[in-house]
Amino acid sequence: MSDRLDELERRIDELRAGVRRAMRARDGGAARGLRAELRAAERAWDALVGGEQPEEPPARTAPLVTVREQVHQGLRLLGATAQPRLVVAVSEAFLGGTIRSAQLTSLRRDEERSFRSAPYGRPYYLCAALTDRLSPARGLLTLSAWPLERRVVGPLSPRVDFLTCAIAVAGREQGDPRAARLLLRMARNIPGATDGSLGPPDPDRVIAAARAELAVHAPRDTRDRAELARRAARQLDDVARLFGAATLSTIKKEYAT
Amino acid sequence: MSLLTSLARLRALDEGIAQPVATVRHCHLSARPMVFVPLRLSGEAAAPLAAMLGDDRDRPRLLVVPQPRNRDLRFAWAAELAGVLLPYVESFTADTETVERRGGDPYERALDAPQLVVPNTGGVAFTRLLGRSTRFRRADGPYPVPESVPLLGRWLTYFAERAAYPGSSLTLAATEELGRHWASGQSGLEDGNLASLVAWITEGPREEAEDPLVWPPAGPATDPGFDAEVLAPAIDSGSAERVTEALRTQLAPTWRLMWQALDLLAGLEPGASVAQRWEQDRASFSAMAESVAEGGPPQPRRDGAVAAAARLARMERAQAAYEVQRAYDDPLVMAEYRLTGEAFAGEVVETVPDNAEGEGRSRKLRPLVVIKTDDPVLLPPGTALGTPERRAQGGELVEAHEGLVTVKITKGMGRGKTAAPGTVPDVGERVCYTSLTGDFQGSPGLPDAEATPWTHGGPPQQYVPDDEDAQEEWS
Amino acid sequence: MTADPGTGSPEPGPEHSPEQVIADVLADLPRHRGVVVDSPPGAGKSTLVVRAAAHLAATGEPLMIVAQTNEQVDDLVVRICDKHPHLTVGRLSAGAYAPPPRLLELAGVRVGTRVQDLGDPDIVIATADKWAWIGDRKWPWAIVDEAYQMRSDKLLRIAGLFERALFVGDPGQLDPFSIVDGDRWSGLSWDPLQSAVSVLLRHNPDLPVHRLPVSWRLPATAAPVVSRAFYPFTGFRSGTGPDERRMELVTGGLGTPHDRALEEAARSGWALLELPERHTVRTDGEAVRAVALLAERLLQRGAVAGSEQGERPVTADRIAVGAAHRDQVAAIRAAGLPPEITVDTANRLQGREYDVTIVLHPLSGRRDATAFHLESGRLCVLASRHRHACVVVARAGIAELLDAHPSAEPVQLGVPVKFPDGWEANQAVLEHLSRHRVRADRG
Amino acid sequence: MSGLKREGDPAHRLDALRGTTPPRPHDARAIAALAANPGCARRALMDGAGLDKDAAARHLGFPAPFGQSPFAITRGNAFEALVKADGCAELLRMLRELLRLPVAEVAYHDVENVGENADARSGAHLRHAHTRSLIDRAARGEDDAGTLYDHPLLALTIAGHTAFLEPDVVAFQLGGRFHIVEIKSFAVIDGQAEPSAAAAAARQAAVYVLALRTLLEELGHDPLRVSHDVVLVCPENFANRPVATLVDVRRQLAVLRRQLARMTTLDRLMAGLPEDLTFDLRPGEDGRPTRPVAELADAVRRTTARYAPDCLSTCDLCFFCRDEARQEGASDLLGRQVRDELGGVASVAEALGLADGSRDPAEGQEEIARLLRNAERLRRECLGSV
Repeated sequence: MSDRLDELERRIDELRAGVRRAMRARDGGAARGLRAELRAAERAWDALVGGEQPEEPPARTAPLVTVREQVHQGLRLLGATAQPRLVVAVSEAFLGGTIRSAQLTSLRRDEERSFRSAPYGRPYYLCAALTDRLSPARGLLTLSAWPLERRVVGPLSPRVDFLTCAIAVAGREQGDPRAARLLLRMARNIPGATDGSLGPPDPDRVIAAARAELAVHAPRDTRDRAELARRAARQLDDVARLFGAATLSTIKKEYAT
Repeated sequence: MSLLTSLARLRALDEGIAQPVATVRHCHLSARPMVFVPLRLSGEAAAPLAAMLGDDRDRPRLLVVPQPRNRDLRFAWAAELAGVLLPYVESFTADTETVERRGGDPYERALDAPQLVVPNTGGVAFTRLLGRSTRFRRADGPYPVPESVPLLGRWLTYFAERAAYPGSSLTLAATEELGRHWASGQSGLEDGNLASLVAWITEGPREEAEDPLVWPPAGPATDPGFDAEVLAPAIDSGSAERVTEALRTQLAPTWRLMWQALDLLAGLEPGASVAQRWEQDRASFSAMAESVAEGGPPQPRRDGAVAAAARLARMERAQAAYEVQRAYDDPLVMAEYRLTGEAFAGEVVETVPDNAEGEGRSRKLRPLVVIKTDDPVLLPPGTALGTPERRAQGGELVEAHEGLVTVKITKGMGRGKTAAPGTVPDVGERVCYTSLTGDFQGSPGLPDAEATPWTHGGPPQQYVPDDEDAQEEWS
Repeated sequence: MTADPGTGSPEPGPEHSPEQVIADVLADLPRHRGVVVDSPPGAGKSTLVVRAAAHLAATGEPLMIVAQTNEQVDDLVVRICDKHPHLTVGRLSAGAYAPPPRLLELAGVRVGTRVQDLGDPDIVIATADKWAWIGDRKWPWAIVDEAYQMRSDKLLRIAGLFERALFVGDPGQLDPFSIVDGDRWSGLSWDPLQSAVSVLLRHNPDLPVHRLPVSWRLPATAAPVVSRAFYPFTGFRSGTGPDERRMELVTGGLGTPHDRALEEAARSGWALLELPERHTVRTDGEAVRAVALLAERLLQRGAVAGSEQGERPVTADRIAVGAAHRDQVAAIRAAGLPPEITVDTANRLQGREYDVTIVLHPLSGRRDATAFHLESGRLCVLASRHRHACVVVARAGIAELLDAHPSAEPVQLGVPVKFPDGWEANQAVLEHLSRHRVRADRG
Repeated sequence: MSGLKREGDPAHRLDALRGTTPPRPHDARAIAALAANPGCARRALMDGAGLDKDAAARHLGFPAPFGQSPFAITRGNAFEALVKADGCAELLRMLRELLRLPVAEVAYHDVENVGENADARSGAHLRHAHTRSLIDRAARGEDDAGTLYDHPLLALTIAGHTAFLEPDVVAFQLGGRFHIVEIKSFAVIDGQAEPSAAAAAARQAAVYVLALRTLLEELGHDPLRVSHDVVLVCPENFANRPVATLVDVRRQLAVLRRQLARMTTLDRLMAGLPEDLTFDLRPGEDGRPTRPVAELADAVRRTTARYAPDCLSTCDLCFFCRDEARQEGASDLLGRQVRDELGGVASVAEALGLADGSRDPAEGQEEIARLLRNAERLRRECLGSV
């Protein structure tokens, strides 16, 4: 067995060196081939040493709630358009969520495909917020069930939505330490929301501070969003109203010379 | 660097082997050094990945953070490190000697002191950051760490600070020490690569010294190719054993080089002043150990105004003394001063041992020595001189002309009517004189920190390590 | 000038007369804890110090004066006694110091190593190093001379001795330095390696900073060049008009490049004697000989300088030779110049004044420049010591060297950027010198 | 002459130097690196031609020793995402603290939303056009003008080619001044960052400042409305929390202007080159170079390099040039300082010959010969090898 192990180790070393040489020469093809061999050798080594398969990351019990539904719940809790990482954080902190960020990358595309194949076949869709050119905004999730005004974003909307989310987070029970950390992180970025100490912020104070700043931005943001929503309702078909207009066409019109 | 070193580098390049630039060793070598080779996670300021360390070349300890992004595992690693380092440090505190001080209370000085040896200046910098990131931690409160961690932080900080102290040997960076004793045939920048420098000194340059596949970097940075192809998959596999073995491949070669470097240095006889500087190191160590034992606060984040000025004065004096001592200890170092005309050596061709100046009561003995030298002497008459052959002696240059230099001895020839035997060199003796002398004035006092003047911001706020220090996230 | 107007640097503001500036300074003294006066080369810094000393002494309150070298202290003592013979001055010194005869002749001066030995003079004056050993007494007033060349750790040692102070100095000259690496303190407002003025102003940003607007030393041919290259944001002008300074060479020239360079310098205040391009060692023998020959010919041809102070011959003691390195100085000294000619490094020529200076360009014969060679203060000192003319000796190729200079200066956060940049200053001076170029033939 | 203008046109010559190899776009990092070794004609020509030096070095068999760890890349991306999360909440906090940005100033424009689906080049043009119109509106002070511009696309002309640049964020302050925000993931610990990392960030930021100033000028606004104080955002101490520091980049701007001006004088360098010289890698259909290595090496050697050990951290071609210096026995290998100390002596053999007296000094070498002989004598004396 130890001979076998030695041989495997030699083989692994050779393969590793080969992969790194190939990478340095930017020879992607060769590296891929070698890497596959390497993984196989490493698995064999693990098996030999451990006498068993390497521990898989603790098998996740199939979540009772789908990722899609978890995102839905997270967004509903927040009540405003938000970035995936905030949705994930909220889901973890308050809803026992188990979403990994990687699972969100294809979400929006799946939703759009589903909608196209059977429009309105589902009670809700997770969609992208719409920019001021009515195109899908990078990395902003929203819910189809919300009115258009909430799903479009003007220049002030990211801040308004952040403050709205902060109020929602502060309004929840802060039992979980992750919840407390999330609130602290948000509160630090709102003037007057903390007393400057490192202790957990007072949720009421966070809400008051966020509302105060919100009052500054709300009138203009509401106006901007209403205007965008009107445009979206007028110009976009059903699909685009949820998932955004193709970028190029709208832009091209604007810069056509 | 001087032309003398440049010439040595040229010679090394030509002959394919490093050339000596010192004839004696200028650092103290411990009988039991703690060799410390740390690795850091790429992209992070001070996230430890692994370290190989120990005072026994046959039994290195390998400490690994199997999931370097996990904060708890990092502190567990720090605690493990403390478990090795602190007993080592503490093993030197027991045996002490009592030292009398002029105008002060006697104090206890450790008979021997610890010595931390890292591969390069990057290792020193990482030691400093590890110290900074751990010394303010607390064993209680919201982000508790094992009790030994903050103590480890203070010692690491101390070792890193001593590395910047001229002439101290408490912390050595292998490439720096080798570079002080040998000139390779490559640039100073490339000398930062331990494998390459050792190769130059032992058997000549080797292409593979720069190949991370053959000689992994000596840290604290890892090879990006290793990170991508070996480490990342190992970490993702969740197998601590795989991570450990992967990191062992990166550390073991450096471990061997480190001991090889120490052997190379040990092959040189220590310079005459090395013991004296080590004595200062021992005193410094004892003071630090005492401060720790008395429960003093951790070193502040940065020096206050008064502390900065005091440290600068200490370091400047140490630097000046170190330069003088190195030249006095080592003819090859002195040769640099001879080359620039600030020192000269040669044979004594004439002496006037009973030469005197003044009459009667103000008559002063001023023996004259004439030296024949091939060195260019660019010192003006009246320059104060010292000599490595008789370190207590002081002289003055009378004149230099056509390779003959007349020196007047002004100090260290006894108080009699004629010079004490042996104080005036004999005709035929080889001597060296230099304007580089160890006569340093003490530095004047500084105000107390509480009396920092208005020009420097006034008295500082009392430093109290606060919760913020302790709670700083270790991301 | 490519740099933008600086934020944080004094605004040029309306032009004040020197008299007005001095009056403003004196008026500010009781109003502020500290007052800073920037003085470009030869702008009457010593005059200001003497005036301020007399002004403060007249209030009846004791005054301490801090200078940086024994020579500077002695100079100030002589000047004060000369202008204000009624004042009593105590000259505090270290044990090893032997006062020069010119000091011993002065009636109101007492020399001693302890404050108690000085009686109770109106003014006590010493070097910063000496002051650092004095304690247990507080003076209501201090004047700190050459404050930009004083390291802030020295100020820290003596600032407890005074209540209020006037800081005077030239921001364009060489910065203080250390033999040890000071990175660990960079960015700190009390960085001990920064100048006394930098640290003072960082902690007390509201202190008034005045500027002496007129150089009495530099002739009209030099002031604009030096001002533009080294004082880009503050500027100054010469106190004398274009024709008020003249220099004539009594005997005719031989048409050699050296003679022609001297003639150019006599005519225009500047000359660049350019040797053939070659990379050389620092002690470039050809350049050293050229410097020595220039000095020799200048004496031989009997230069006469005419100025607002009248006509006088340019004797050896009115000539200085400056270089960057000590080995260059040694090599030039060894080339057989009359001992009355001062030959020294830029560091040691700071604060001095001559009729004619001969300068070995710090970049001559080099292939690469280091920060040391590019330091603007070094060139500034060398190019601003003269009342009449400055002759620069350099190998051709400096323009190419500057052009090829790699730029990879490290950036320390929180450390104010210092202007002018050495590269820009060198470029500006070189551009000016190229208009006064005399090429030396090989050999 | 006029008839040959097309041929002699510097831009045309530069294109010919690159040949069929696709140009490597200059990003801010590459532009900032122009000042790393301006004395090197080889590098100046390759950069001017937009040649992919990294690819050339690989093909020559001397791949550059640079690489970035996936951990560092992940860390960098994660940190940038954190700074910009939730409508730049962290950034707004820092700008409010550092520049006293009023609470009302929170408008955010994500320029990257534009041209996302287009191909790289036309997407860049679209985003640049969009950036122009946004900045123009902001500079005019129109009331819906924004505060933060995420990923605006700026442009600079380098040796006749337009280089697109993508700063991490541009902030617009109420005072009518624009600030460049540079997000870097190296740590600022107790107020201090690694000086070389901070310098690299400052050089890059200076490129953006210059590009934005150029844009303002083109639009008829005062270019100095772009502040020379850039906002450097880094993780503070050992935490993830970002901290902002103002960095004055006036010096870097001056250097950059100088280097860009030099790029217009490449024709002087090209004048001495053979007409048919090209660094073309002749990429095949799969993009791999097909040019015989020896031929390319020969072409590269026709241009003069100025190797210094510093190149090892700044230039893709460093190993090739170091190897060349070794073969020539050049004292450049030992560093700029050694090279300068040797006066005019460029070769190792020559210097050693002068030192041991086996070679007579040429004219002008007398002094260095004397110094070297003296040094040799001292070394022999001290090492006892007479």
